Amino acid sequence: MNLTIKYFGLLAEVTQRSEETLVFTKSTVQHLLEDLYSKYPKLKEKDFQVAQNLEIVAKDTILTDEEIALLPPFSGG
Amino acid sequence: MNLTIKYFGLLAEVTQRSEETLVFTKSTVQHLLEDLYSKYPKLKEKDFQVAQNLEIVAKDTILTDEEIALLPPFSGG
Amino acid sequence: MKEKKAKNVFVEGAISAEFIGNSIAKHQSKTTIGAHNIFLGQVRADQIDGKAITAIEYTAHQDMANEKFFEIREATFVKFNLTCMHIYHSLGAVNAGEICLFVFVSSPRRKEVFKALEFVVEEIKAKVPVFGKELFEDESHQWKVNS
Amino acid sequence: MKEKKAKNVFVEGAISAEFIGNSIAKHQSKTTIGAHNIFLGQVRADQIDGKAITAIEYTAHQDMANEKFFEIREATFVKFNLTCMHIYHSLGAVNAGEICLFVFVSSPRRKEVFKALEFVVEEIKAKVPVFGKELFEDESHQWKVNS
Repeated sequence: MNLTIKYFGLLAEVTQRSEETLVFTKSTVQHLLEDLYSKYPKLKEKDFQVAQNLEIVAKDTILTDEEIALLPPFSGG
Repeated sequence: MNLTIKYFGLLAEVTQRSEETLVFTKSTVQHLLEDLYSKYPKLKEKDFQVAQNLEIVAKDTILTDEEIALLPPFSGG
Repeated sequence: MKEKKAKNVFVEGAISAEFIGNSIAKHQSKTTIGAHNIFLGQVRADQIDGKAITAIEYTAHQDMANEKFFEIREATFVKFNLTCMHIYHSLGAVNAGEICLFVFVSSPRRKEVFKALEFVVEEIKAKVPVFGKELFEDESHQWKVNS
Repeated sequence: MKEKKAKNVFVEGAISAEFIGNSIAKHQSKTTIGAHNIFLGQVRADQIDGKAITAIEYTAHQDMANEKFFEIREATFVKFNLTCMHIYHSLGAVNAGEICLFVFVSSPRRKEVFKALEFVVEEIKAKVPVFGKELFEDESHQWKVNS
């Protein structure tokens, strides 16, 4: 499947991009994160949540082919 | 002593005045109220507090020769 | 008489939205402030026995009220970590839809402003001798009772 | 994708005091309202390691943030008896002293607005993906953490 991955705030600094598209064959958010940690080792030190299709999801969530967003701690207001 | 008595809100309607000066010889707020009830019988039906020199006082408070105010329930804001 | 330190909180007639906007603008040079909280009391056109309220006419024991506003102000600064506080209350007629009470508190932190603002507004309602005369469209009236 | 009902809460740059004043003025035709409560978030010029914050640059996951603002709005109307509610949040740079968040709730009764406003502001802080980059006078930066 084709996954669009978006990086926000501090995480976009770590990955040096705000968005990328990956072709991905495994099934869960956790699997995806393992791949991303290999690609961006510094990501592993950072605190963040994962949203799939605009909703925060747990690590064992099955990936659909929708948008994945990596969100550092919120600091609005 | 000379007492200045001020009436506010609904009470000024009952007494038909906003202020009057009385020469008074007895000692407590309660004594004063008894005199005022004789003068303005409808006052007795009304809910109010008494302030002496800008502070709410109890009925057994000794009168000084300062201002007395009759205050109906507050409805600011 | 005690020393008078209280300033006059009362303004004649309604408090305009523009006045409130200007008051907010004046706080933008105070860069230790992180949170403002503003309460506005607005006159409702309540229907009572089929008649609408068109305005409230406010009177007050002004000297006592200003003393009480001052005491509330002092107590609030002791209880809460505020940078500044402003209170304005109308006297005279305020039409339905117009603003009669403007309370403005500011602090470095938001938790403080929420607690402080509610405290100030409840204290005003309970302790300040202000009296509202509700005027109806047929020129009759009744005296407002706070709930 | 779920049906998009959320409107855009974001405004580019700071929220002006004049905008807030105008927003208040627009509510004066709503004569069932008795109480307004307004929260304003303002950027502080905090000193960190001897350097002052000059601005915060806000970014957001805008689609998700607008969804969350909408969910917060819906939940607030269910929980509290409100006449209306408005939320505006800045994107991009907001200088120290300027306003980055404007939350405005109105109700017939004051008790409702106090509870509702604090609920909305805390929900925004907890649930809306907005990110503040604190810019210092020497052009370094750090990422804001809400407390």
